[in-house]
Formats: sequence, C-alpha cells, structure tokens
Amino acid sequence: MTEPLLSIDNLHISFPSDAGPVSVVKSVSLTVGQEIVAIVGESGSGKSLTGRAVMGLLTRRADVTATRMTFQDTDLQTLNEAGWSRLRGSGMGLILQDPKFSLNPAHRVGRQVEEALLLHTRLPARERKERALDMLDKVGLPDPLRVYSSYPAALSGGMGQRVMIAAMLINRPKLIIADEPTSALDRGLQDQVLTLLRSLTEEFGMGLILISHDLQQVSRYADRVIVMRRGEIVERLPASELAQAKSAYTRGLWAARPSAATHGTRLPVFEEETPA
Amino acid sequence: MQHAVSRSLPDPDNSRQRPRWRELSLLGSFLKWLSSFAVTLLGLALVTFAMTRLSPIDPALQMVGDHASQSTYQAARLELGLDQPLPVQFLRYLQQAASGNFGQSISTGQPVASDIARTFPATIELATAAIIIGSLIGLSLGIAAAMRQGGLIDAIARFISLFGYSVPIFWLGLLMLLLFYARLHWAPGPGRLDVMFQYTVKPITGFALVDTWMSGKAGAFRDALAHLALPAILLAFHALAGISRLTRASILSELGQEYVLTARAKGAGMKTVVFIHILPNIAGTLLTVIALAYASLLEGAVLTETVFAWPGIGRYLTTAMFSGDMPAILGATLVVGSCFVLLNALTDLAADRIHRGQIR
Amino acid sequence: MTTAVSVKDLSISFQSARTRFAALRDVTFSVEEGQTFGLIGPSGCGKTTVLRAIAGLNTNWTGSIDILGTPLTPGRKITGEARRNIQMVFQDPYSSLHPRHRIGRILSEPLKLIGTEGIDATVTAALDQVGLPAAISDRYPHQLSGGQRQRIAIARALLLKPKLLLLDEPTSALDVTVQAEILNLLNDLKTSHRMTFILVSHDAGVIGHMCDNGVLMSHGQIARHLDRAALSQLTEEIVA
Amino acid sequence: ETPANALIVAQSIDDAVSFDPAEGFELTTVQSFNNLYQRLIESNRDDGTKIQPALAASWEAGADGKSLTFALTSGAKFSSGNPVRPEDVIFSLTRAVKLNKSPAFILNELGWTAENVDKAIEKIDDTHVKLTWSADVGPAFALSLLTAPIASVVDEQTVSAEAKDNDFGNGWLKTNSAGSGAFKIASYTPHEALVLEANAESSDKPKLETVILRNVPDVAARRLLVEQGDADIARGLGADQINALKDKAGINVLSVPSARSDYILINSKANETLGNPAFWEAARYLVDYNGIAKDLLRGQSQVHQAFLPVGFPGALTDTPFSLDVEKAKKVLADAGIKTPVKVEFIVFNDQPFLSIAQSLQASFAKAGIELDIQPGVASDIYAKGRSGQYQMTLRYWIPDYFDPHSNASAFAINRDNSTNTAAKYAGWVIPEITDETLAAVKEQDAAKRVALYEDLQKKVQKSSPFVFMLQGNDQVVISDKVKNYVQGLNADQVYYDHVEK
Amino acid sequence: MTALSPLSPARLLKRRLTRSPSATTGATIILVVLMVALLAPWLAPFDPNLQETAKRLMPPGAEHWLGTDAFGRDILSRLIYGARPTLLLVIFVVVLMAPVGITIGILAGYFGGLVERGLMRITDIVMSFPRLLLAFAFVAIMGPGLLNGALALALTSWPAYARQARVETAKLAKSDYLAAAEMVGIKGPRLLFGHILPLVLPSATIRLALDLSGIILAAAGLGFLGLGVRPPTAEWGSMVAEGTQVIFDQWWIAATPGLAILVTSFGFNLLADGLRDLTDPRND
Ligand SMILES: Nc1ncnc2c1ncn2[C@@H]1O[C@H](COP(=O)(O)OP(=O)(O)OP(=O)(O)O)[C@@H](O)[C@H]1O
Ligand SMILES: Nc1ncnc2c1ncn2[C@@H]1O[C@H](COP(=O)(O)OP(=O)(O)OP(=O)(O)O)[C@@H](O)[C@H]1O
Ligand SMILES: [Mg+2]
Ligand SMILES: [Mg+2]
Ligand code: NI
Repeated sequence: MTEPLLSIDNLHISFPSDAGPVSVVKSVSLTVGQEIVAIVGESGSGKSLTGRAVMGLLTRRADVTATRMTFQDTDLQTLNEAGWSRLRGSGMGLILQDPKFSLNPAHRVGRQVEEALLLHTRLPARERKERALDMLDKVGLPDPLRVYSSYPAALSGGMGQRVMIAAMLINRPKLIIADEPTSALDRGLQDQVLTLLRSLTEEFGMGLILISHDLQQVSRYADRVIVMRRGEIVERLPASELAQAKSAYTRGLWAARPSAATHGTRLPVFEEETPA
Repeated sequence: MQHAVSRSLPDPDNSRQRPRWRELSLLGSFLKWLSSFAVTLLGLALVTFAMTRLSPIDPALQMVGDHASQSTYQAARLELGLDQPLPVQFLRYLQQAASGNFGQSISTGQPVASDIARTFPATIELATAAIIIGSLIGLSLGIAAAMRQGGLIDAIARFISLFGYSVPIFWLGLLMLLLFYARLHWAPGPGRLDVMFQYTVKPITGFALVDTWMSGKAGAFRDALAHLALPAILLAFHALAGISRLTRASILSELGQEYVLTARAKGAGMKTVVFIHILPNIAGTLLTVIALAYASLLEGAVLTETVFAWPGIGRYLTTAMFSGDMPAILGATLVVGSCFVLLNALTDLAADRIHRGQIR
Repeated sequence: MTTAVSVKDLSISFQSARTRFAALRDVTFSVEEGQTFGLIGPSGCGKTTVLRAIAGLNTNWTGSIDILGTPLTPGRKITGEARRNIQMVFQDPYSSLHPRHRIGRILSEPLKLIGTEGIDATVTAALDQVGLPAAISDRYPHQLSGGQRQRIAIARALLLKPKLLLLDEPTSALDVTVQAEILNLLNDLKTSHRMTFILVSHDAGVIGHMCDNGVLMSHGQIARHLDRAALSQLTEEIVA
Repeated sequence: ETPANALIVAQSIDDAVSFDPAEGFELTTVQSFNNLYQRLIESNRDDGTKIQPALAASWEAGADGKSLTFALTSGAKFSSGNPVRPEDVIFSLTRAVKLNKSPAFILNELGWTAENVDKAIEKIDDTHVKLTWSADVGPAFALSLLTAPIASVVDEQTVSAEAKDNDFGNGWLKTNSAGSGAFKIASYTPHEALVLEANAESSDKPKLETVILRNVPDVAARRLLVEQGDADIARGLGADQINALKDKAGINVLSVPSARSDYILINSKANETLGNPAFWEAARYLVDYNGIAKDLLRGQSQVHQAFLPVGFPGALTDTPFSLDVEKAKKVLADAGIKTPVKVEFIVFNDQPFLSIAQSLQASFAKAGIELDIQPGVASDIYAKGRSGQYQMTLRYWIPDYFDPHSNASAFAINRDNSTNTAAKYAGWVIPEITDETLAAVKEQDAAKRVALYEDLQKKVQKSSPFVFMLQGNDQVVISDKVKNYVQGLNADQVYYDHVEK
Repeated sequence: MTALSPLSPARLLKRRLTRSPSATTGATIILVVLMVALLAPWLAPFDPNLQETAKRLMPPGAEHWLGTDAFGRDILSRLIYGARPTLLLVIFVVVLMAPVGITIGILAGYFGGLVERGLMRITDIVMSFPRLLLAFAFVAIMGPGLLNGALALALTSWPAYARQARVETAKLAKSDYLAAAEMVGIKGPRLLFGHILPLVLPSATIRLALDLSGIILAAAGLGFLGLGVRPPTAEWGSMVAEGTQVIFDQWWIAATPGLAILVTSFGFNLLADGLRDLTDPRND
C-alpha cells in the first residue's frame, strides 16, 4: 500500500427528521492510497453519502462529524467554500451514477469537459480544447470532435458515462470517487468503462473509490473491498479474497446471486432479524 | 454505438408540453396554429359580445343622454344597429372586424381602430419599461436570495417581493406621487410628457420615447423618460414580486440536480453554478413567467393608468365598459386578447428554442 | 400445454416533436401456460414497451395480441373479467404505489371494486403471503423499504388472482440478498397459483435463474428465440 | 411650471364624445362651445337672464309672436377667414335639427322637425335671417332657446366640404371646429387632451395663445398638479380637497353658483308606500340639508328646495324643510305607513352622489326607512328611470337652456305619461299642473310669467315625489397667476377668452 | 425510516408548522384576523355605520383611536368589521375558483385529445381576457355587491389553476401508479378524484395561498372603482378607495385599511411561502 491520499476516521452522518435525528452513516473509517477501493453493500447503506461527504457535497441539512478527515495535507473539516472549490476538480473528482442527469443539458460537451481546466488553470482556449479532445479520445470515444461539439442529449448512456469520466480526469485529480458508474449499463458496457478507469488510474497514479453493489464486478476490478450495511462497515478485505469472506452478510451477498445454474432451485436467503 | 439512436431521442414527456402545432410540417402546422388562434379569437369575440349585450347598460341611452327626445334615442338605436336580431349584429360585427374595421366608439366618437392605435402604444411603452425594470430587479433579487438561502438577503428579498405582492397599487401610486413629485420634486407629475412638449412633439409612432427622440427637441426625450419612471417603477415593483419568487424557487430546485453536483465536483463555486450552469437551464421557465407578467401588464394596468393620467388601453377599456361602448370593448378586447395569445405562442417558441438540443 | 399469450407482428411507434420512432417492429412470440418467459435485451430495446402493450396500458399498436384465448383490440382498453386476469409489476415499485394512499387502501381498493366480501381478512392474508406483517397497512409507501414496496406491488397484482403476471425488472435496484428473497417468493407463488410469467430484465443472472424460455430483443426487434438450453448458454456467456 | 402663453386646465375629459355643437351634450364639450363658436345671441356672462347680441346685432319679433328676424353684425369671420353669412345660420340650425342628436330636443321645442325646418328658416337678404315656428311659444322663450350651445353658428363652406354620407360634416366636426369664437381646436386626443388655439380671425382676440384641457382622471393627481403649479386650473375636486387647498399660497378657489340641482326622485308607482304623498312629505323632513351642504360637501352645494335654481327668474329661495325626524315619524304614522320600510335606492356610482346617498341612508334610517344603496352606471340608472323599474333614486338636473321652462318641462309636465319627463319617471300624473306649465311658457309678460313659475314651484315643493335638496356650487381651483377667468351659472358658461397670466 | 411510528397527519402538520417560522407567522396572522372578524361586535368600540358629520375626518385620538372618516364614522370599528366581508370574499373565491379550475385541469390533462383541446381553448379564451374587464362586466351585469364581486374574481382566476392542474395531471397520466390503478380496474371519477386530485392538490393549495392576497387586492381595486361592496358596508378595499380622496391631508384614513390588507395578504403569503418550503421534497 502506498502513502494514503485520503484518511477518514469515525465518520458519522445523520439527518434531522420528524422523530429526531436519523443516523445513516455510523463510525466509518477508511484510507485510500493510489489504488482502487470498492465500497459495496445493501442499498441505502450509506455508500453514496460517504462518497459525497468526502467531496463536501452533502446538503446542508446533513449533520456530518468525524474525528479526522484529511486529503493529502488538507484538513477537510475546516475547509471553507473557496478552499473546497480549489480542491474539487483539481485534487479530487466525483463521477456520478447517471450521466443522463449529471451532465448539464444546456452546455455542449466540450465546455463541460474543459470546465475543470477553466476553473483551475489559465490555459489558453486552444490548448484547453486540445487537451479535452485528447481526453475524449483517451476514454475511448469515437470521433471526439463530434462529441466535443454536441449536446449531452445526443449521447447514449455509455457515451455520457465516458464524457463524465473525461471531465473528471482532465485536470488529473489525485482521487476519483465513482458512484455506481455503471449501474445503468448492460454488461458489455460495464466492462468497457471499468477497464478504462483501471487503466487510467494506473497511468495517472490516482486513487479510486468505486461504489457498487455488484460483488462479482468489484472482485474483478478493485484492489480492496469495504462492505457496508445499515450505515456501518461490516467487513474489509482484499478483493481477491471476496469468495472467502468471513462475515455472514458478505457471504450472503456473494451466494445469493442467481444464474442459469440456479434455475429451478431456491436461492439462499440471508437470514437475520427483519426490521419491523 | 447501438444505443445512440434511442438515447438521442427526445424525452417523451417533453412532447406533451410542446405546442401541438409544431408537430406537423411547417405549413400545415402554421395553418393549424392559425385555426386554433382564430377559434380563440372567435370565442373571445363571442363572449365579449354576449357580455356587452347582457350588461344593463343601454348604449343608445348612454350615447344620447337622459334629456334627449325619444326620436333622437330611436335614431341612435338605429345607428348602433340595436334594432337588429343579436346574431345579425354579431355577424355584422365580425364581418367588419375581419377587415380591420372595429366601428366607431360611442364614448370617444372616434374609429375604434384609431383609438387603439393611440392608446395601446402608451400601454406597451409603460408595460415594457415596467417589465424591463421588474425583471432585472426581480431576477437579481431572486438570484441573490437563492444564493444565500435562509440568509439576510433572502429575508430582505422575500420581504420586498411579498410587499410588492401585497400592497394596493393605487394607494402606493398616489403616495409615490406625493413623495417624489410633490415633496421631493424628483419626478414630474402625472401624464406622459410636460405640456410644453406634449402638443409640440408629433405623435408618429405613439411611443412617447420614440417620438421625442425623433423630434430632436432638446430635453423632450429626457422629459418622456422622466414621466415614464414613476409609473413604470410602480408597476415594476408589482411585477418583480412574482418574478423574484419564481427565480428563487427554480434556482433552489435546480440546485438539487445532479448536474449541479457535477459542476461543484469540478470545483465550481456558487456564482459559477448559478450563472453558468443553472440560469441557462431555467431560462425557458423564467421567460414564460416574465412573459405572463408582461401580458398581465399589457392587458391594462387600469389603476396605475388612472393615477398617472396615462392614456393607455386599460383606461380606454374601462371607460368604454362604463359607457357600454360595445365597439370599443370588442375591438380592444380582441386586440389585447390576440396580443396575449400571440405572446404566449412566441414565448413557447422561444422557450423551445432555448431548450433545443438540451432535451433531457 | 396451451398458449397463454401469443403476440404476432406487434409494432409500436412513438410520435414525438419532429420524429416518429419505431420502438417495436414486427415482434412475434408466444408463451405457454405455466411458464416463465424472459424478455432480454439491452436498455432501450423495447422490453417495457412490449409489456405495456400486453397489459393494455398502451393501446396504440398494430399486429395482433392474443391473451388466454381472447384477442385484444388496438385502441381499446381491457375491461371486465379480462382486466383482472392480467396484472403487472412495474419496473420501479415505488413509482407504482400511490404516494398519498396508505398501503391498506392500495390493497383493498381493487377488492372493493369487484365487491369481495371480507376485504380486511383478504388483505391481511395477502400481506402474510408476501411475508409482511398486517400492521404495515397503516403506512405510506415512503415509509417502506425497497423490498417491502416490491412485495406490496406483487401482493397487489396477486390479490386479483391473475392468470398472467408481467414482471418488469422487479429487482433492478436491489442488492442481491433482497433480490433473492423476491425471486424465491415469485417462484413459490407461480407454482401455487398456476400462473404464467413474462419477465423482463437486463440482468443475465436473473433471467438464467428464472426463465424457461424467452427471446432476445435488440432495437425493437426479436433477435433470437431462446429455449432453456440457449438461455443457459447465453447467460453463462455474459456473466463469465 | 406652466408656459406663460398657455393656460393648462386639469380636469376629466373622459366624457367628451363630440365637439360638434349639434351633437355635443357632455360637460366637457358644452363648456368648450362658448370658446369655439358664437351664437346669434348670448346670455350675459354675469347675469344669465340678460340676453345680448352676438353674431346678430339686433332682432325683431314678428307681429304674430311666432317669428324673429335677426340682423347679422358685419365683419364677423370664421376661423377659416370666411365671413359669417345668413346661409351659415340657416345651415347650422337646420343641420342641428336634421341630425337629430342629443340636444336636438331644444330646437324641437319650437316645433321644428327635419321636415319643416327648411321652411322655418329663411334668408331675407345678405344680412338678415328670419326664423318662424309653429309651437305655441313666444319670442322671449324662442330667444332663450337660441342661447343654447346647439344654436352655435358653424362655417357652412368649411363644414360642407368635409361632409360625408349626408352627415352634414358631423363626423369631421366631432374633433374639429369651424366657428367664429375666440379659439379653434388645434388638436383633440380623446382621453388625453383638448388643445385650443387662438383664432386669428376672431373679432375679440383672446389674450392667451393656447388653452390645454388635460385629462387627469384621478382627482388626487389633479390636485397635486395645480398645487405644484403644473396646472393653472383644476376642475372637479372634492369638497375636502378644496377645503385643504383654500389656505394654500398661490392658489385661489373660485366658487361659482351653478344651475345644477340635486333631488330625490321617488317612483310613486313602485308600491303603495312610495305612492303615498305622506311618504314624500316625510322624506322632505329626513334630509340633513345643512349637514350635507356644510359638513359633507363643504360649500360645493347650498340648500335649495325648489325646482328653479337661484339665478333663474322666479326661483324660490325659501327653505321650509329641515331635518326633523320626529315630524317625519308623525307624518308617516298619521298616514298609517308602517315602519321599518325597506327602499331600494339607486345612485350614480360617483361623487358626490355616493356621499349624499350615505348621509340620506343614515338620516332616513332614523325614521325606520332603510335605504338600500345600489350604485350604478349613469346610463343604467337613466334606463331604469325611463322604464320605471326603480323605487327611489338620487339625481341631478342641469337646465338645457336658459329659461325656466327647461326645468318646468321636466318636473311639472305629465298629462298622461306620454312624454319623457321627470314627472313621468315618478309616475306622477298632473294634468292641471301641466296646463299651468304650458300656459307659463306661452306667457309673454315677463312679470306674469315669473309669478306663474313661483306658483308652480310652490305646488311642486309642497307635494310631489321630488325632494329638491341642493343647488350646486362649482368650485374651481385657480392659480393666482390666472386673471379674468369667468364662469357663469349655466353649464356652458365657461369663458377662456379674457384670461390673462 | 421503517422504525418510525406513524404520526397522525394533524400532529405532523403542527410539527412542521413549528419548523417553518414563516408558516407559523403567517398562520398566526391569519388566525388573528379571523378572530377579529368573528369577534367584531365585541371588539369594535362604535357602530361602524354611525355617522357623526360634525366629527368627520378627525385624526387619531383618545376617543377615536384611528380617527374618523369622511362621514364621521369610527375607522377602528370599520376596520374591525371590514375584516368580515374581506375574509368572506376570500373564502367565497376559494370555494368557487379552485374546484372549477382544478376539475377542468384534471379532466383536460387526463383525457387529452379532443376533451383537452376543447377545455384548454375555453381556458385560453378566459385567460386572454383583460381580467379586470371581465370582472367589471360581470359586476355590471349582476350589479355591484360582495358576492357578485367575488364571483367575478373567481370567474377570472380559475384558468391559472386549470393550467397548472392540467400540466401536472398530464405528467401524472403517464405515471406508473395511475397505470397500476387502471390495471386493477379503477377508473372514472374514482380515478380522477380519488387518485389524481390528492396529487394535484398540494401545489394548488400553495398557489391558492399566494393568490389570496391577490384576491383581496383585486377586490380592493373593484372597490376603488366603485364596484365592490355596497355602501355603507365596511370593506377594506372600498375603505382605501374612500380614503384616497383625502389621502394628502388625512392620510391615515386610507393608510389603516391599506395596512390591514397588507398585513393579511402578507400573512397568506408567508403561509404559502412556508408551505412551499415544507412540502419541498428536499426537506423530507
Ligand atoms: N437528504 C436525505 N435526508 C434523509 N435521509 C437521507 C437523505 N439522503 C440519503 N438519506 C438516507 O441515507 C441512507 C444512505 O443513503 P445512500 O444514498 O448513501 O445509500 P447508498 O448506499 O448509496 O444506496 P444505493 O445503493 O441505493 O445507492 C439511506 O437510507 C437514505 O434513505
Ligand atoms: N412514451 C414514449 N414516447 C416515445 N418514446 C418512447 C416512449 N416509451 C418508450 N420509448 C422509447 O422506446 C424505446 C423502448 O423503450 P422501453 O421502455 O420499452 O425500453 P426497455 O427495453 O424497457 O429499456 P430499459 O431496460 O431501460 O427499461 C426506448 O428507446 C424509449 O426511448
Ligand atoms: Mg447510492
Ligand atoms: Mg424498461
Ligand atoms: Ni448498444
């Protein structure tokens, strides 16, 4: 493991509600270096919230506390808005789940890919365009020039996903958080996108947090896996050891997957006290 | 990519909000639009006609007065065509209106068309000035409030807009006159121009600003502008209330969108987010709201026009209403109504243009 | 075995602002009674569109659709007895539950309409069947978890004892453990009620686990008919 | 500040329909006619009862008492430069009768109709015209009719050139002038302004170049304008506003008695109670005359209880009635009228009528008569009056020409409900009084005529479904820079020609 | 979430109201005005219609706290009694306008096609009318009076609701839960009013609260033009109109009812604003 880029200790997130505060993320600690760390788990277990907390992008209603939250040498908890703006897009980036909603429908793709450069550098327009085209090419988009000048609506899901990745990578941030970057895609496209991300992290020497609920997928692309359930981390293990997970829940996740082989049988169900 | 075809399809939900007439070929759609426009106008004319006929006001009596002799009264009825059966009256009216002849106004004795040509520009001028001021201030207030949601600016903006929404306009108008005209002498009195210009500047377009500009008279343009200021600000105050509240609400709801999150993840600050990312996306909505506010100003700010002696279409319609002046009511309603329908259609078109290529 | 659903030359197109988009072109397949029939294909290929046509929710189609021996007529909604025999579980369970009605109302309203006796007992029994406590009928949909909502949607579809159940991505948003519970439940109910399923999913594993046969769709057309063996092979390929 | 050579008048001109003297019958247009046109003869500005020469230098009554011959002054010219000829007089009077617009009934009093008017007016020579009439009235009455605005003389040559579709130039004259008066219309913009310009050809040239009547519909705005010196004259201000302005420096309030009377009209046909003369009498004791005149209208009206206004020959000036609730109650009780009674009271939707009506509402209530005020538009109220579909209403009367008969014919003629008079609207059939009224208009002896009218007034005052309450006082706010502004008793007597600044 | 005990709607509302200061303030203002209207006979120091011409136009003082008007009537008493017709008007308009507009909107939005085109054409026609003119005409036809004025206002303001309801219903018409309802055989009025109405209602309610101040002001405008309530009834709009005659000298006569209108509509606006913030899904 390399020098950690991000370290979080004891992260708590709660929301106020009619019946008092509801705690949704409890005591989560993790570190990320130049590697791919996957967070998997139940839907609603707090994966996305954790990712956003790292970026400082939770709504103001959320109550976030942690004993420690640092990115490289920056203390994230004392950062002001200007500081966050400087950090985001150059230090770390976030790839959101659904390209359909994550790209600004009013701007052309080129403008959105360049934005990080526009905000953080003083590169001349020509050079920005060059780098954007280069990046679009790198993420495997055919005909980057056409993509560059089209609106997001003209892109398919897979293309949009890759545009998002290009936009986040263009300023070479140290850490990328990818929140279910492939859930909307079919298998073929999922593999394409993840392979690309992995090769790019290696090439640029970045850290990647991959949020997903698909264990099989994670086992193939991540270095380490963190399993979350009901706001808590239930297990951490190297991705290669997923099949031999210790916690019952992780094993349940691994085993409950249906396939052609299970046709005609009952799937094993993870048994636990059912919430009232 | 296999998916490119289906993914680039317009969102089915969008097609519903689009005006239907755009679905066909250009000519066909235009005809269709025209026919629905015509139906609306016809309905408008019919309702107005029915209204004036149901009203207890006797136009002939209004015309000749109570002292006139019975024979004069009968002659007036004949002249107004009141002896004809109602459907005949209506058809005759439609026939004339179709050729741009709205008949003679009973209350001014002038052709209604020329009355409208005189009064409508005055209203358009006032409404336009008001909507420009109102939307500029309204947008700024709304944006400022949204950017500091829950803060002091938000509270102030909210107060200003609520106040604008809640204050009786004729009351405020008089107080403004008293303060800015009578006490402080910052603004000229009621009317569109000072007397020394009013009857020397030739009304060519009917827009005081344009006419004074063209007249080349020193100070005339400034005078016109000064007269416009107070009533325009008053109306603007009323209009900005709605505009600022809507701006605030739309920005806030847009702030929760994923693309805003993306922009912020790239390091965009609040200003960049609001001005570069959100505004282009809500431009269509804002345009519609501003257009609606504009339309309501156009259809006559009767009370403001009364207080500021502004000879606009709102007052024209009101005086016509009070004197049972059917030709004037029908004509002015048709013109104002068509403008309204036209404005709506244009706004739809513009909003659509703005959203062209950004279909989500 | 008899044919439960037979679809011939089904074509549907959507008219939008400037273009006409052919979402389905000459789709033909048939489903035997008591089977689980899979509709597979990439996102946007027309799977949901097929289901909505069969369910009578989209009546703007050409071709022919025969359900349990009765033909559907384009432009006409399904009414009466036939209506009860075809039920559907929508792609997103949350969006198919009325957000301002309590679960109790959601489940009892259809029964009230057909004039069933002892509605409360029936509802309680149905909830029990899908493994939910009776107390849940006091809640609103947003107070339930995803799995619970899914089971409500299924319970509602089953209350009318349909002969044909259309399942549109019933587990797409769920994690694997919850998904397993639901798939088991469906299989149990199918055998106990002698129902026919048409199942849509882009998850090869789910298809492979559930289906007896099916079709592979692509861009609004049938690309391949698949029997059980072909299904196994295809889904194994994709997963591997 | 207003320009030195122009007079700016702030008022409402929304009522203006036509500046053709044969048609115009609204306050704004009537007030302009004396400045735009001349008539053969005119009422004296200070004493309206005196008739003095205008375009006619002299006149002579025919022996039969049914004709008049006028000798025209020499040298009078229209604003076009055309001389005033007998043809113009003939044209003006005949077109007024033939057009048959609102004020035509004034000339109809002479028996002139579209058919016979051509014969009734003839040119004797280049300076003389002769008027004959068939109606049973004398030359004195005929002369007073000829002082009405409808008898204004228009320029035949100019107007005929503008005639369209046999309209005798009516369409053109609506917004233009062709007279021999001190001013001519420079421009007229409906609802905006009437601009008068000095008539260079006039024999009596005005002192000011321009008079501008600006339409300022809102009364408060009007007041601000005159207070700030942006208007020289303001008309139609409310009593309280005038009161506030009274002591302001630089502003004078001119109070001119007007011939307007405010009265209550009771429809005696509406129901038994309202038809009971006791109710009429009680009503006379239920008006707070002084309260309305002194407190509410503050000098804009004075108490007046007869149908002829002060200033008309024979006007009764005594005020036998005052607010006396006990008396009213007794009158009602004696007549067996049970209270409370509910009476619908239709009122012009305007000031001062709404104020007066609310005062009446309060005082009538004290005697158990509940007035249900229903504000309405003028023509609606007129229409209800004509058709008799009302119970009680508050109205005003302005004489149409300077003769007692103008009022008498309204209030004291109704033989059999066949002519449109106020008496008919009240359902008050009075054949005897009608005979007296018709005799009075025939009477040639001035003194006897006055006596007849005094008698008529007393009868109407004593018992009739009219309650005469007030005579108007026109209050005009004038900047103290303005001199020699003159306004007379009758509605048309507004003169701008001698005004100086 | 699932562990929450279900709160009763009333308690939930109370809880939420206390969470939004603007909604609380607004509700309090409205409540106070309502109480004043109800208790007018006990609160008012004078008969609101008692004329004392000798004491007209008095400035605020010990006897008449807010002074007297042009007829010498006590302004405070008129202000208190004036709350009644004002609120009555508001209620009337709400009861008439919203249901008509919403029903038309729902019908148009749900059925689409010819029904929609026909209904929307009517809506367009009413919408393209000069609003005040239509109100005038109506009052002119029916005669002035509180109810007619309210009717006139209702007549002119329903289209906005119809439009909004139509757009929302049209969106909903494609929603899965309506499809689901249809699948189980729910149709007709049951579908329109049992299923669609509850979803269209919240935004209409917020809009309504916003509109209320507009209604009071429009009624005041009618009063200003002499078309409002009949004299001598005290109503805020016509009180302002009467007061403007002497606004430069006895400013308080118009100012006090003006302020009352302002405060009341302010109350409704605050409530609407608060309601909007509260029902915003981002706050859940
Ligand atoms: N704004 C909010 N207010 C209240 N609760 C919230 C809010 N946002 C999220 N939550 C709750 O926090 C919990 C964690 O949400 P999160 O989005 O992190 O889940 P997740 O692990 O990403 O799930 P999924 O796999 O479905 O995306 C959920 O139970 C959710 O209901
Ligand atoms: N109402 C509609 N109007 C226009 N186009 C539509 C409509 N409904 C669906 N489509 C289009 O038809 C195609 C098929 O859609 P459908 O919903 O059947 O896809 P699907 O196979 O169910 O995809 P997914 O796996 O994403 O659910 C898509 O391209 C979609 O955009
Ligand atoms: Mg998530
Ligand atoms: Mg689908
Ligand atoms: Ni594809």
